[in-house]
Amino acid sequence: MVELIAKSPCAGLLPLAIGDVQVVEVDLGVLTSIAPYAGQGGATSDALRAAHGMRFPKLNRATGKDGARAIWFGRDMALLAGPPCDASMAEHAALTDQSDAWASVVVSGAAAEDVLARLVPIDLRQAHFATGHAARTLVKHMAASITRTGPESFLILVFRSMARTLAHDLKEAMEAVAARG
Amino acid sequence: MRIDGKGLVDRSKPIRFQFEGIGHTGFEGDTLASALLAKGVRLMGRSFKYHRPRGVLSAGSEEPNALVTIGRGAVQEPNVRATMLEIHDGLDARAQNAWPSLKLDAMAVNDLAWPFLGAGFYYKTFMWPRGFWERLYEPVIRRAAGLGALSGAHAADRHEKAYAFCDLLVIGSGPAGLMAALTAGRAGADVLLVEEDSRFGGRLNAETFQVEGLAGSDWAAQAIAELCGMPNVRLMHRTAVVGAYDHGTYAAVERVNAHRARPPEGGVRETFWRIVAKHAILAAGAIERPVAFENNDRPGIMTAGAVRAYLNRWGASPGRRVAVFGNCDDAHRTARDLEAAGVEVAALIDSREDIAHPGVDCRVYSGAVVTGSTGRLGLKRISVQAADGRKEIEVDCLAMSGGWNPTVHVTCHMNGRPTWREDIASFVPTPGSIPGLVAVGACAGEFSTQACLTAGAVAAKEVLKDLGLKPPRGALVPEAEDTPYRIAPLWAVPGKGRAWLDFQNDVTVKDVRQAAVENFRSVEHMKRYTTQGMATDQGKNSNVGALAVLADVTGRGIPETGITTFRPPFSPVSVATFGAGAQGMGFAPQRLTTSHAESVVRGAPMIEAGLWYRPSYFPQDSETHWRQSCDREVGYVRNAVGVCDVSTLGKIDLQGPGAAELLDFVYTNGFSTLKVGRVRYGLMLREDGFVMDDGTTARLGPEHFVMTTTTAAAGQVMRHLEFVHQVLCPHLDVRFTSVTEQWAQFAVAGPKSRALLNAVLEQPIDNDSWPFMACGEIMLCDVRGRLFRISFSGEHAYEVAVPARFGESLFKLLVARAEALGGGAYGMEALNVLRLEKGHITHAEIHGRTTAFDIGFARMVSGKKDCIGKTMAAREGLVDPGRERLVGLKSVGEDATLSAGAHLFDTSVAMTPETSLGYTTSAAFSPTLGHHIALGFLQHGPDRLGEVIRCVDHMRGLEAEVEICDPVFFDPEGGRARG
Amino acid sequence: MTFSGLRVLKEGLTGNRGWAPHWRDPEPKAAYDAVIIGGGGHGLATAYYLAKNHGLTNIAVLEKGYIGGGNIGRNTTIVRANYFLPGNSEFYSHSLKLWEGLEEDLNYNVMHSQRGIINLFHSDGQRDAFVRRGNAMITQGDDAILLDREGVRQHLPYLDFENTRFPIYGGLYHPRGGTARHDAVAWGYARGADRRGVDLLQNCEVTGIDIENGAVCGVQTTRGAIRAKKVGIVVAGRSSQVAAMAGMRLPIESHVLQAFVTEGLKPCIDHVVTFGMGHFYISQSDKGGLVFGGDLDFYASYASRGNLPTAEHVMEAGMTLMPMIGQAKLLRSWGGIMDMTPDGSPIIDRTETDGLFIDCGWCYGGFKAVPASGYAFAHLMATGQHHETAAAFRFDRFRTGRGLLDEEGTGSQHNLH
Amino acid sequence: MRLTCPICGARDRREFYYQGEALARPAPGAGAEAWDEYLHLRDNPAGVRRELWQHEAGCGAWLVVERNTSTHEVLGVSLVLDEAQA
Repeated sequence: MVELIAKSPCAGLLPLAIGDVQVVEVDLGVLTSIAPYAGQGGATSDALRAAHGMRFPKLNRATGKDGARAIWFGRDMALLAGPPCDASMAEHAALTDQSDAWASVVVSGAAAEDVLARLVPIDLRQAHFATGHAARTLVKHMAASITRTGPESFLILVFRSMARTLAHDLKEAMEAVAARG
Repeated sequence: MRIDGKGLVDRSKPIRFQFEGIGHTGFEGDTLASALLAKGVRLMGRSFKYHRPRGVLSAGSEEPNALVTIGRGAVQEPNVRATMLEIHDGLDARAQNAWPSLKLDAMAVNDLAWPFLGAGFYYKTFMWPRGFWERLYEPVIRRAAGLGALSGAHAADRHEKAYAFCDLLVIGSGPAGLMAALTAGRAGADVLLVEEDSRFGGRLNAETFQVEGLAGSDWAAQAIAELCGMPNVRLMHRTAVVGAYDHGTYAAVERVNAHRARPPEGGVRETFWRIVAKHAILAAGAIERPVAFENNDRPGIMTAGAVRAYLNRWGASPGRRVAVFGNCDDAHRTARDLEAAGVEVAALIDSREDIAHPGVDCRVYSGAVVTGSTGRLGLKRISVQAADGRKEIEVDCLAMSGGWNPTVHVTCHMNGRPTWREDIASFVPTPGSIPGLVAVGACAGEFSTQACLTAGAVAAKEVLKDLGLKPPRGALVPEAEDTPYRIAPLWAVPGKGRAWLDFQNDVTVKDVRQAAVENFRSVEHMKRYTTQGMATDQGKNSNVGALAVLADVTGRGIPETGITTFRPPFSPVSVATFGAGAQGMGFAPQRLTTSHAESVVRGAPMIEAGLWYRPSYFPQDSETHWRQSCDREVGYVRNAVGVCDVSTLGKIDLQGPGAAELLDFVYTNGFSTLKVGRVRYGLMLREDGFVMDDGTTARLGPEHFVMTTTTAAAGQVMRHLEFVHQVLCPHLDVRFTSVTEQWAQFAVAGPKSRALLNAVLEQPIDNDSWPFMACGEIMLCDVRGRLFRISFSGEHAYEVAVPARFGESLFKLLVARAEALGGGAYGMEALNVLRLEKGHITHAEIHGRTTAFDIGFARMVSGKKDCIGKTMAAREGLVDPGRERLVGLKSVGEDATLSAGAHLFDTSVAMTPETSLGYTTSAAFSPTLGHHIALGFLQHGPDRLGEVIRCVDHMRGLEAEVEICDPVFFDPEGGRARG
Repeated sequence: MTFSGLRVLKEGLTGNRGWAPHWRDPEPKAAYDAVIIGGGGHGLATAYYLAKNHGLTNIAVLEKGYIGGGNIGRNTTIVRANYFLPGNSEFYSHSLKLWEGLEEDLNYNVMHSQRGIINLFHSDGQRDAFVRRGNAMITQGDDAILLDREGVRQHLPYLDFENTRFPIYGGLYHPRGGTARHDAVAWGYARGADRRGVDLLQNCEVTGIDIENGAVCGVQTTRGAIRAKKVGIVVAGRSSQVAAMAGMRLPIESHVLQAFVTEGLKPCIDHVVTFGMGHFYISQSDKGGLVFGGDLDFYASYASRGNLPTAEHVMEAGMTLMPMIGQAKLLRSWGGIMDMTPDGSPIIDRTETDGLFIDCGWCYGGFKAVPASGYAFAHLMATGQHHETAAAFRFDRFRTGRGLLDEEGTGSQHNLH
Repeated sequence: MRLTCPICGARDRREFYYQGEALARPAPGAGAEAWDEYLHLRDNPAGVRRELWQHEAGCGAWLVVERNTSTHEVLGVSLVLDEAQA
C-alpha cells in the first residue's frame, strides 16, 4: 500500500529570525470550525466546555491555551484548534474540518508589534489587544485571523495557498524593522 | 557666508558634497541650501517657463526655486528641495531644467520672448496647420516643459507602509506643538508628535527668542528630552503629515533613510504611515509670503524669515550686504539679528509710514518700497522709492516680508474653507474643518511665542478633558517673547515691469491682470488660465498674493474673491512611497496549489487565474510547440486517463436544516430534490437576471452540501451567499464556510480513470456502486477523502479530494499511475479543448452579459419556485429570440483556424456594425475531431443550425466560412461519461 | 476676435492691450427659447451645437458656479473610441471625429493630442476580449491594432516585463486615442457659444423647475425666474438633485473617482497606458505631470474627495506595472462626482415632462464624450428626435432589458462599472 | 475612512465591501416597476442614506450603515440580522 506523505503549508518557507523577531510555523493539530445553529449558542458553549473544557469564545476573544484553544473566527463561528472536535457538538453546531485550510504561524519577539504594524490595519498594542484577544482582519492584502498568545507573541492564520506571500510579507517587514536598529 | 559661533550645525563634522559638479564642504546639520549659501552660492535653479535664474526663496518644504536632482539610475530623484535636502558625504546634486549649464541656459531666450508667452498664449495658437500639433508643436513644448527627469530605470530602493494609532496626534514641534505634547504627555495621554523637519523645535531653532530664559532651541531640546522619557509619547521627526482623511485618519511620510545616500541593508528609504488619531492638534506654523515688485525673483532675494533661519539655525548669512524690505514689524527682526551677528545691513525699508523704531543701526526708510532689482545671475542692486526720492542700493541679498500665511492646508483636505482675518491680512483655519482636529499657534494666526505656548497647552487640556484624563497641575506655560504682530497689507508694488507671484511657474502680476481682462475673473479660472498655484509648491508662496491682485483688479474684497482648494498631499510624496510594497509580486497575494512545485518541476508554464497559478501544459522533450503538448494531453483523456489539479475551484460547505432551501433560492434549478450521495449541476443568476456563475453541488448528507464555484467567481459567490442568507433569508437555519483550501482536488478523467482509482482506493468502485453524478467518502492510502463522479471533459471521469497536506503526494501518485496506463497530467490548455469539444461553458461564455436563455439553459430555470434573478431574467428584452445566443461553429471544407473574439457576418454582405450578427467566445483546434471548433453568440443562433456564415478576426487577420452547429461537438448523447 | 499665432505676435508687440473677454457676463433675460442647466463640458457643447447646427441662439446656459467647474475641470483627459457594444461604438466613433476637427471648429487650441492608447492584457482570456473589442472598432471604421508582448515592449520599454504580479501578454493599441487639455475644451465651447449669442450665466443656480400641466415652462434661479419652453438638464454629479426638482428619480448613484498628478517631469510617458488588472491608467500632460487614476472609492459620495485605500491601490498598481515612476512625486489628488448607472452607459433622453430633456449618467467616461454628447443632446432638444449616434441611450432599457449597454459585464450594481 | 462594525469595532474602510442603498427585495410578482425601482432607480440623496456594507475582511457580517454622502459622517452601523429581528 502506497503511503501519502503530508506536507505543511509553510514547509521550506519558515522559520525566519531577523533582528529580535522570529516567525515559526506551528502545528495546531485538528482545526474545526464550529458554527452554532439558530438559538444553539448556549448549548454549543456548554457542549464545548463538557467535551473540551473551554467556553465558546466571546466576540474577538480566544479561550483555552496552547494545545487546545477555541478562537473566535467571525460572525457566529469559532475555530477549535487542537483536539478533534467531539462529535456530540454536531447536534448544536455546524462542524467543518479546516485542519488543512490554514497556514498557521507564530510571530514573536520584542519588535513583533512593530513588524505587524507594517501589515495589519488594527491597533495590536498590548493596551488595546491583550493576550487572549483575537481578530479577523487583514495581513497586507490577505484575510487573516490574529490572536495574541503572549506579551510578545501572536498567532496568525491565513489561507494555506497564501503561505508564500505571508512569509514574503513578514520577511520584508522584519528586515525593515531590524534595519532601523 | 558662515558666521562664527552662530547656528546649530556641528562644525566638528565636515561633509563633502557636490553641486553642479563642483565640490563643497558643509557641516552636519546643513541642508544643501544652507551649505551653498554659506559658500556664497546663490544661483541654484531655473524657472519653469522663462528659465529665469533662481536662488532659494525659503528655508522649508514650500521652496519653489531651488529644486535639484540627486542620485543616478535606479535611485535618481528629481525635484528635490535644496531647502529640505540634508547634505551627506558623496551627495551629488545637479540643477534642473537648464541646458547646457545652470549659468548659461539656452532656453533663457524664452525670457526675451515674454511678451508673446503671457497667460494662456498656447490656447490661441499652434492650431495651424492641422496635424502639426502632435508632430511639431507638442513635442517641442513637452521637451521645454517639465522640471527634473526620471532615469527610466526601475526603482531600486525599498519603501514600506505602516499603521499607527494614538489618542492625540500633534503635528509640528514648534512652541505650540511642543507645549501641546508636553501637556498631554505629562497627563499620561497616548501621544504621537510628528515633525516634518530633521530637527524638532520649528521656528525656535530659527529665531533668537528666549523661552524661560533659555535660548529657544535649547528649551526645545529640553522639552524633547522630557518627551523622550515618557513611555506614552512617540516622537517622529523627518515626518510630514501629508493628508487628512475621514474619521481621524491621517497620512504621513517618514524620511527614514532619505537623508542618506542609500538605505542600509534591508532598510527602507521612506515609510508611508496611516495614522488613526482620536484627536489631532495642528501646530504647523506659518509660511512667509513674498512681495511682488519688478524683478523680485533674482537669486539673493528671499523671505526675511528664511534669512533669519539661515543665519540663526545654520550660522550662514545669505549675503554680505543685506537689505530688509517688509510691511510688518516681523521683518525688523531680520535686520536686528543680522546686525547682532555682524552682518552689514544696508537698509531697512518698511512700506508703512509710522513705525516704532526698529532698534537697528542701519538706515531705516519708512513709507518706502523696493521698486526693482538688477543682477543677471544674482542680486546686485535694488531700487527704492522713498519719501525723499528714488535710491539705488548695492546689496547681494534682499530679505523681504509680506507677512505670514498660517499653514492652513491640511485643514482644507476635507473641503474646509479657511476664514479671512483682516487684522493679520491672512486666512486662518475654520474651526471644525477636520472633525477632531484643532489648529493652534502660528497656523491659527497667533504669532508670538508666548501665544503659541499658551494655545498649545490650552488645546491639549481640551483633549485631555475629552479623554477623561486629569491635566497636569501647576503653572505650565513658560515665559516667552510676546510682541504683537503689526502689519499693513502690501501685495504688489506698482510698476511697469514684471513682478512675480508664482515664482516657479513664472506667473506675474501682469498675467493675473490679463486673465481678469479676458474674463477669467473667478479665482479658479485665473488659476487654471495662468497656472498660478499649480507648481510644485501648490501655491503655498503665491496663492494669497495672486488672489489679492485679482481682488484688486476685479474690485472685490479678498474674502468675496475666494480661494482655490488645497488638496492632499500637503507636500509631494514619491509614488514609490505611496505605493510601497507592490513592486514586483507584492501587488496581490499569490495563491499556490499543492501540486505547484511538482508542476514547475515538470516544466509547465504557470498561468495566473484568479490569483492562483495553474499549469498551462506539461511539455515533453520532443515537443517544440504548446499545441503538440496540448493535443497529446487531450489524447490522454480521450483514450486513456489524464490527471488535472482542480483545487482552485471554490468549494463551500453548507450545513443545517435550511441548506437545501437556500440552494433552491440561489440556483435556478432545484436542489432539495437531490438525493444524498448525488451531485447536480447548478446555474446561478445575478438579481438582474444574467448568469453569475455555475458549478456542481454535492449532497453529502440530508442537511449537508458542498457547492463548487468557478475559480474566478469563488469570492463573489461566497459574498453572494452571505448576502442572500443574512439579508434576504435570515429565517433559514444554515451555516456555511469555504473549504476551498481544505481540500486538494484532482480530476481523473478518461476511459481508464476507474482502473487508475481502483488501484489506489481501499474499496474498489464500479458503475453500480459509483454511477455518473455519484459522490461520497472514500479511503485512499489510509487517508479519508471524497470522490465525485463528475465530468467537465465528457469522459468517464472523477474528481478525488483529500486533505490538502496530502495534495502534492497524491498528485505525484495519480500522475505516475496515469502514465503507467498511457496517460498523464494535463493542464489548462487541454482542459479548455476538452470542455470546448463538449460545449461546456466557462466565463468566456458567461461573461456577465448572457442569460440562461442566451446559453440555451432556459429550461434550467425552474417554474416551481422563485430564485435570485428569475423575475428580471423574464424582461421582454432578455427573452427576445433575436438576441445573440450560444451556438457551435466549425469551419467548412478545408480546416481553417478559428479564433475567439472574431465577429460573425452573413456571407457576401458588407461588414458593418449593423451586419455584425455576433462573435466567438472560445475557439481551439480539436485533435479529437481533427479540425477547429468554436463557441459563439449569434442572433437567432439556435434557429440557424446548418447555415454557413463568415467568421472574421481583423485583429489576427483570420477569416473563415463556418457552419452553425450545436455547441456539443463531441459525444452529444453523453454515453462516454456514463459508461 | 479670431485667435492665431499672428494675433499673439501683434498683441505681444503692442503690450498685450488688445485682448478681450473670452465670453460676456450678461444679465439673465426674462425668457429664452431654451435653457441648459449646467455649464460643464456637456452643457456648453450642447449650447454651442444648438446655436451652430440648429440656429437656436436665444438660449442660455445656467451655471451655479463658474463655467467648466465640474468634472470637465477635474478629470484625466483621455479621448478614445474603443467601445465594443453597438449603441456605444457609433457614438464614441462620432465623438472622436468631432474631436479631430475641434480646434478649427472652435478656433481654440484644446491641445487634442492623438498620442495613442494602449490597453494592456494579462491573460489569454483578456486577449480574446480585447480582440472582440478591436474587431468591433475596425467594423465601426475606427483603428485598433493587436500588440503582442514584444510589440508592447517596443512602445513601452519602461514597463516591468520580468517581475510584475500580472505578466504582460500584449495590448490593444488605439493610435487615434489620446488626450486633450480639459479646461480648454470648456473654455473653447463657452467662447464658441458666446460668439453665437448664447448667454452664459455664471453664479446662477437653478432652485426649481416650473412645470404646468405636464409641460416645462421655465426655471427658478438664484438670479430670478427664467421662462423657457425647453429645458435641458446636463449636470453630471448633481443629476439626481436637479431631476428631483422635476419629480424624477434616476437610475443613478453618485460615486467619487479620484485622480492624481505628479510634479512636472521631462517627457517619459508618450502614450496613454491602461492596466486592467490594476484598474490603473496613466498619461503625461504637456506640462510634464504624470496624470493617472484608478477605480472608484466604491461608496456613494458627493464629497468630491476620496480616501486612502483606493489612492494606495492606484499607486501600488503603478509600482508593479512601471516601477520607473517610483521617484515621481505625487503633487495633487482630487475627486470627481460620477453619475454611475446600472449598466455603466449614459442617458440622453426626453423625460415624461414635455420640453424637459436630460443628459446624464456618464459614469467616468464623460470627457471624451463631450463633443458627441453636446451634438446629440442639441439634436434631441431641437428636433425632439434622438440623434442616430445616441439612439441607444434611453431610460427604458433598464425596465425592458432591451439594449442594455454593459461593457464591463458587471451587472446592475451601480458602482461596479 | 472608518466604520464601526458592531461585532469587530472601528475598522479601516479597506476591510469592507460596499453594495448600495439598503432596500427591500420586492415579491416575485411585484411587477416590472417595483423591480425597476429595486435594481435601478435611486433617491441618491446628497445627505443621509441607509446603505448595505459587508465586513468582508473581518467577521463577514452584512451591515446597515447610516451615512452622510456629502460629509462621509457615519450616523450609525447595525447588523442586518438585528434589523431583521427588530
